[in-house]
This record gives sequence, structure tokens and C-alpha cells, in this order.
Amino acid sequence: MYSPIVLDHFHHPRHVGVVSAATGHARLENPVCGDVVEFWTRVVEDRLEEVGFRAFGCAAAIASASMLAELVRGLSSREVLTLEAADLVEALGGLPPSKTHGAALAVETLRAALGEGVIS
Amino acid sequence: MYSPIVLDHFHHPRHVGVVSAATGHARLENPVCGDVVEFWTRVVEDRLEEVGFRAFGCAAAIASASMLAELVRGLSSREVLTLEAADLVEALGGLPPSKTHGAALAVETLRAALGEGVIS
Amino acid sequence: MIYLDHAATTPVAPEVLEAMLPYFTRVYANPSNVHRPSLEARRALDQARQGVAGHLGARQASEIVFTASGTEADNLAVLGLARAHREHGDHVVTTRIEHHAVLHACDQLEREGFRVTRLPVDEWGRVDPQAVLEACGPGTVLVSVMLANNEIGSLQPVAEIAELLRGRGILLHSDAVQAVGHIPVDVGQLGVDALSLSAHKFHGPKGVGALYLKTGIRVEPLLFGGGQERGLRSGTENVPGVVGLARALDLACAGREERAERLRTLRNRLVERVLGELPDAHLTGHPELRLPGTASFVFEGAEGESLLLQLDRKGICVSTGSACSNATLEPSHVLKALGLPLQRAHGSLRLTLGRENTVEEVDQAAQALVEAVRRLRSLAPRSRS
Amino acid sequence: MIYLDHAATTPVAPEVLEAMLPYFTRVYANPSNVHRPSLEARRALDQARQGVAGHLGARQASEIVFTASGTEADNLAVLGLARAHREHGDHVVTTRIEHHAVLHACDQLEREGFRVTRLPVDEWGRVDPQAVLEACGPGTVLVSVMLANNEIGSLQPVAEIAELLRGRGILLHSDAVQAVGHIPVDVGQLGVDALSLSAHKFHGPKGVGALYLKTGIRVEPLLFGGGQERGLRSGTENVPGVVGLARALDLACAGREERAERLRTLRNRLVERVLGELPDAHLTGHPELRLPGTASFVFEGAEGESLLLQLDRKGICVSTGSACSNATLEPSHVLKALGLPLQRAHGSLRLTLGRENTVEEVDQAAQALVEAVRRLRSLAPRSRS
Ligand SMILES: Cc1ncc(COP(=O)(O)O)c(C=O)c1O
Ligand SMILES: Cc1ncc(COP(=O)(O)O)c(C=O)c1O
Repeated sequence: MYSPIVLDHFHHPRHVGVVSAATGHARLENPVCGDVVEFWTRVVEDRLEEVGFRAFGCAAAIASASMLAELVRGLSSREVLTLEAADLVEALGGLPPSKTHGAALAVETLRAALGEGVIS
Repeated sequence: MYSPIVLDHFHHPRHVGVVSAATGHARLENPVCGDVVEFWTRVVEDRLEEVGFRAFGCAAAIASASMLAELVRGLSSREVLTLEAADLVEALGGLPPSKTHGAALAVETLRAALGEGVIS
Repeated sequence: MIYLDHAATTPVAPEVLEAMLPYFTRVYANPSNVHRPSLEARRALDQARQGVAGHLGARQASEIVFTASGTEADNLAVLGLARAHREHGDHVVTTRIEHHAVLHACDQLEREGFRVTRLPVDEWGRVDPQAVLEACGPGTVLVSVMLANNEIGSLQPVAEIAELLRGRGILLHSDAVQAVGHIPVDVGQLGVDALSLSAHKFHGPKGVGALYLKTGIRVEPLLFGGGQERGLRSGTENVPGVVGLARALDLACAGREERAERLRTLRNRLVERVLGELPDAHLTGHPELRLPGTASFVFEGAEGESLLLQLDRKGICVSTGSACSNATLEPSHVLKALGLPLQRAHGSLRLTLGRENTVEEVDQAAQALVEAVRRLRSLAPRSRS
Repeated sequence: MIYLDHAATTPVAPEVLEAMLPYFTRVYANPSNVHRPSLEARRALDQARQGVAGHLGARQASEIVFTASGTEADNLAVLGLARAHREHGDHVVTTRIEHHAVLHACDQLEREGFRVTRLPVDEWGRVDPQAVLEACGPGTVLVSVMLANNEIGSLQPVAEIAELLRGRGILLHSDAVQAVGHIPVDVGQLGVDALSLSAHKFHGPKGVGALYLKTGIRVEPLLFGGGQERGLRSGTENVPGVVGLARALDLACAGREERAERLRTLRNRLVERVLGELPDAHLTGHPELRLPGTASFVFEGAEGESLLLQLDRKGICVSTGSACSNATLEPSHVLKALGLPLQRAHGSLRLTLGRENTVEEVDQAAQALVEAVRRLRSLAPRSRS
């Protein structure tokens, strides 16, 4: 069902937790299924220097957040914002159709964290 | 499906064929399924001295005719006429419900042969 | 035992049973879950589906719906397609010699308000494709014509029918239960929208069948529940059964033509011996356009069930469609559709050969059959002519 | 592997497989014919039917109709009984926590013009017998209430319902798929008219089930064809499957109470460990009136499918009804019917024990589960309170 990449990120999530001196934060919930994702970001000179997440949800939700954190580290805000859920799904080696909402939630939450600019 | 008695009479039918100096004969056909039974009888001093049959049909039809011939030899006409299909079925160790028409045809044909009194 | 009743059912091939065994006790998990043992079971299902699709020439594995029998596949096609397309029409066309799984499903459709045309067949048991076309009207939603008949082995001109129906928006189903694994069956070449098969007819297990259903064609399920088989057939999947079906089909398709050729030779030998030695004996069904292993006869003056029992005593297993073998006391609907006189239909006997039969068995069976007919004729009333 | 998913399916018991084996390759004839190999197959079917009838307390063997799954048995009961009694009424009563095989059959009945009442259950997942009675009106033809729930193990007061319905001319069906072989099931004591079971839930093979149907009760078949199973379920009989079902039921009923007692002890141990070590963890379903082997939980802050996958990595097989495990993204209808808040339902996990599980396995599973919950909670956003 899940690709080896998803399972790897699920079992060994990267970048878990609060980021020190965070410049952004967001926490979104999927009101349908109840998944919750939370991102912290530290942007320095328009570069995403550090990113951390917490997630509650199925393996797709957790792996998506982990993989997304991995993908975006070191990118400019603009580069991050061009990243779509589909890119994340691809990076994960695919997700079952009923699971892509996990990737979408991760992308949305990260964008919100970057847009917000301040720690909530 | 068939009792051992039916199978025995089917595989080793008794009293097959024309009876010499027959005093009675009948041949009946079941118009629904196509079974045909033929009986010859020789009645001497109101006793069924000899009886013979031919039959075309399923094992129940053949075994019924054979068993009936066996049962009635030596009986008086009156005794023969009290014999019902149900008695024959019992003597055969039972017949499947869809097969009792074979016993009925045998009994009817024998009665016709006795009633007729002359060779057709 | 000389088993000559392969059209009724076949023994499970040893290789098939072997392929099934792990799925009873080791890979037993429910394919619907997501833990690894379940995924392994799911993979086995997927592979089986892929394999079956390949052998039938289906374009996608998802076009194969596994069922619990040929009957269920036929019912899913006939009832499911007609019911799902009710808004387009209320008329179904079939033939008089279909299996009861199709005919009695059609009876049910009539009870639901459909109209059903049951076309006659010629003396060889073949339906006229032109007659099928002519039977179709604006309200016709479904045509169901079997590929090969189970009683007399005759093959039907399904591809020709498909050709004539093309572009008319009428669905075409074929009951290929007797055909699959025995003669070439390619859904693309046949041009059918749905096609039924049953594993136990080609050395697979009983209790598992399949329906090929062309992508995009709606069907109303017969069984509702967990949504297995793309929602078309709910119920925990019979994983060992499906694996067995797929393996049996692999084996049946590998070397099918050589096996068929061998069966044809054996079958012809049987037919020639029997017809050569017995007067008033006839082959039923088409002389050439027939299943390789099917020898079907009618004998005058010898009733089918009696023949069957005489052969059974010698350990030879055959079938009959005679009136006496039916609870209705009528000969089989197939024999009636051939227009055989009652007395002749009464003496029907079917011998169906399979891969494990030998020349010696065939010769023994022919000899035993000839003796049995003679014996029964000796018991029968003389014809009055 | 530590298999704790016995409510999903069970491995075929070695004795069951052994009993089935001769029917694949030796006694393979079609039970519908009349030659001796067929009669032997027919005898096996008859014996199996007799055995199953005996274990269920049916008065006649003919009250058992073999099907290809629990789903088919449920559908035959729900669709078949309602359709056959349509002239007496158009109303069916069931509960919100039935298996989809019943609920989706009821949906189909609605599409056919029936009215369906789906009764709520209490927080333990039990329906109120009085509410069932009150839901019934003059048009009610059928009540269907399961004996034991597959997700939370709760037992339903079916005998009480039967008592209340007595003499009202309303048919009572019970889906006993999770109950048969695990708790006492006697159709006479329960007072039901129809009862479904499925072999693969008690160490029998997949692809075979049965419906108990009280003598004299009319049902409309789902499958039409050769008229097998007294015309109620056409299709060549799955002889090995039926033999396997009967043998599995023999084994399940022999020593059932001791086995259940053992499972209860193991299950309680598991539940106590898990609830003892984890805060914000709850047992779902009734604390006592439940299946012996079913431990079902909800954990706050840990999603069910994630838990399942963590356990899977350690070779422990369990199930979840969480939203993420459903294509609809909604938690299972059973969890919803219990009135659980969404977040809590999200963390559902079901561990179902079976005869081959050991204390060591249970302890390992409890330990692994506790660790998995802690780990996932450590990844989860902190609650904002
Ligand atoms: C309560 C209940 N009813 C019906 C079914 C359906 O049985 P089957 O999977 O054999 O179709 C199941 C299991 O899947 C079940 O647990
Ligand atoms: C032509 C044909 N169709 C359908 C069936 C039904 O298949 P099954 O017995 O698997 O239900 C059979 C055999 O019984 C058959 O010969």
C-alpha cells in the first residue's frame, strides 16, 4: 500500500519538533478526517534555515510532513511556495489516492507557517 | 439415490420377456416422460402362473417391473389387484419421489394385462 | 474409475492444489487490511487477476471480477447488466439452449418486468446471428449467448453476433463456462462486453468463478457489503480459490491446442466406435463446431439414466439429460430445443473427456456403452412397426 | 508473526484442511449427478449440512443453506426475506452498527422502495430491545440484529428481541458471523428465523458461509440456475469448502467454553496492561457482554492506522476503524454510532485473539502497543488546553 519511502519517513520521521528561534508557525487540522499538522520554520535572509513538524494522523500524514521538511530545508520562500502537494506525493514514491489529503495538509500548513511570519 | 434392491433388480431383472401360452398382455406408455412397460401374464385357475415383462425407461421403471413380476407370481387375480404402487415402492426399499411414477406405470400395466384377458 | 464427466466438473490439478495450499494456513490474512500479511494476500489476488485478464485478452486486470461460481458470474452479468441499464430499455435476447444460470436469471428478469426473447437453434444447436440481430429492437439492452453448450458441446457464433450488434449500444454477454481453458477465448476478438467462467470446469477448485466486465460498463451488484471487487461483489475474497482459478487457467492455456487436438482424436474415436457398432444411435450437437472433449449421443430404445447406471456399475462416469433424470420428467431444455422426438431425447448420454483420459479408457467406455445399449434394448418392448 | 486479527479472518485449522483435501482431487464429482462418485460427494454435503444443523440447534438439516460467504448469507436473508414478503409490508428494522453486508443490503432495499429504520445503540454498542419493538409497525416484515459486533465485540440481546417480537409475524434475522464457533449459538433458544455464519471466522476456509433458514419461510434467491440448495442458491456446490466449514464448526464447538475462557483471560490481561500503562486510552464496546477474544480501544493522540503500521513492523497484526483507513475519510460507522468524538474515534484499534495466541504473544503485543502509542503521541501536536 505505502511506498518504501513513505514507510521510511513514517518509521523514521525527520525534523520532528519545535525549532529554536522560529520565525513562523502554523497548525492546521483536516476537519473531515481529523489529521492535525503543525510546522515551525526559521527563515533567515529569505532562506528556510530550519523547519520542524509535529503531526497526528495516518502514516501518510506523518510521512508527508517529514518528507516535506526534508525537501524544503535551505530553499527560498518563493521556491517553497512553488512546491505542490503533487510534488510531495512524487517525492514520497506515490501515495494511495485516498491518502493524498495527507500531503495536501502538510503543504498547506507549511505555507501557512511561512505566510504567517510570527509565532502564534 | 436408489436402494440396493432397486439396483439389484435393475442390473439383474427377473422375468424378462414373453410368456408362453400367455392369457393376458398390455403395454402402456407414460406420455410425460416416455417410459414404456409391457407385461404378459398366464393365469391358470385364477392363479398368476407366469408373468413376463419388457420395459424401456429409467432404472426405477425397469426395477419396478421386475420386482412386480417377482411379487405377483402365484397370486390370485384378486390378490394382484389389491397390490398398490406404494406396496411395490416399499418392496423396492423405497424410490426417490421423482421416480415413483415408474412403480405406478408397472402396476397399471400389469392390471391392464390381467383385465384384458386376451393377447393383443 | 473412468471419469468421462468433465463438463460437469473436473478434478483439481495437483499443481493447482499446490498453489492454493499456502493460502489456507500461511498467507491467510484478509486482503482488505493493511498489515503486511494482508498485503501479501492482496498481492496474490492482484497477480491472479492480472493472469486471468491476460489469458482472456482483457485490457485491464480490473476488468476481472471474481465470483463464487459460473452461476454467480452469469447472474451478475444477466441480472446486473439488465438492472443497471433499465432506463435504456427492458428487453433481453438469449437462446433456448443457454445454461439455467442464464435462463433462470432471465425468468427472474421477466418477473421484474423485463421482456425476454429466447431464440431457437438449428438441429445442430446453433443460433443464427442474423436472428439475434432481428430479435433486437430499440428497447434491447442485453444479448446473452453462450460460447459453448454444456450438453451437446456446440459452439455459438458469438464473434459474428458481436459484429452484427456493433455500434447499436446493446451489451453482449457470453457464458464461456464450458469454453475457457478448452478453446481459444479472447474477449477482444469475440467483441463481448461481459464473459463468464468457472474454475472447476478446467481443473480449478469449485466455488470460484469470474466475470470479465469491460471497463466503463455499469452493473448492479448482486451482493452488497464490504465493497470488495471494486464494489461489484462484496464478501471476503476467497484467496485460495482465486489463486487456484488463476493457476488452473495458466495450466489450461499452456498447451491448450495440443491438448484439444488429443481430446478431439480420442473423442472422434469414441464417437466412431459407438456409432459404428450401434444402429439407431446419433451424435447430438454440431459435428465439427463443438468442444474438443464432448461426445453426446441419443440412443433409441435405451433410456439415458439406465445407460448411465449400467456404465456406473463398471466405474464409468457419464451424464444424461433424459427426462427420467429430471424432477420435471421432461428431457433437458437443450434436447427439446434441438427438436428431437421425445423417445429419442429419452436416450441422451453425454461423455466428456478430459486431460487424464487414455485411449484404453475411451475404448473400454465405448465397449461398455455399446453393451449397455444392447442390453437395455433387449429388455425394451419391441417397436410395434 | 503475532496474529491478533482473528475477527478479520482466521487461518484454516490443519484438521480442517485435511478434511477438505480429498474433495479437491479424489471425491471431486459434481454432487448433482447420479453416478457413484457424485453420490459420494452428495453424501459429504448431506453430512456437512447435518453437522452444521446440529451445532446450531436447527431442527432439520434442510434448514441450512450453504453460501459463498457471510456477506452472501446476510444478503440472502435481508434482501431475500424482504423481497419475498413484500406483499406483507415494506419496512425493515436494523441497527446502526450492523456489518455493511446488512447495512448496504438495507440501502439496496431502500432503492427498491422499502423503508428502513436503523436504530441507535448505547455507548456500549447495545441496542434496546424495547426500541426494536417500538420501531416495528404494521408494515414491518423483517428485523435484522447482529449477535456480536465485529468491531467492538458487543453482544446484542437477540433472544430478548425475539421474545418481544413473538407472534407478530415479523421475521427475525441475526448476523452471527462473529459469534458462531465463539459463543453459544442456538437458533431455537435465540428464536430467530434466519441466522448467518461464515467459515473463515472460525478457522474454516474463505469463500463459504451458511444461512440457517427456518422451515417454511419463503426467501427470494439471489442466484438463479441449476436449483442447488433446494433452489435457494444455485451454482455447483463448493464441496471441499462446505466440508471444511462443517469440520471447522465441529472443532470450534468442541471445547468452545474452555477456549473462550482462556481467550477471555488473555484478552483481559491485554486490556488491563494497555489501560494500566496508558492515560487517555479506553476500551470500546461493552465491558462484559462482549466476544471473548475482542479487545478494542480508542487512544487519544495516536491515529489507528499509524498504530497498526507500527505494530506491523514488529510483526503484530491488528485492525483499525479509523477515518484514515477508510476511503471516505470517516471513522467506521460503528465508532460513530457509539457517539465517540472524532478525535477519539481516530485512534481506534482492534486486537482480536484466537486459539493459537499465547500469553507471551499477548504480553509482547501489549508492550508494543504501549510503545507505539507513546511514540505517536511524541510526534503529535501538543493539545492546546
Ligand atoms: C459481523 C459480520 N458480518 C458479515 C461479515 C461478512 O462475512 P464474509 O467476509 O464471509 O463475507 C463479517 C466479516 O467480514 C462480519 O464480521
Ligand atoms: C455453460 C455453463 N454455464 C454455467 C454453469 C454454472 O457454473 P457453476 O456450476 O460454476 O455455477 C455451467 C456448469 O455448471 C455451465 O456448463
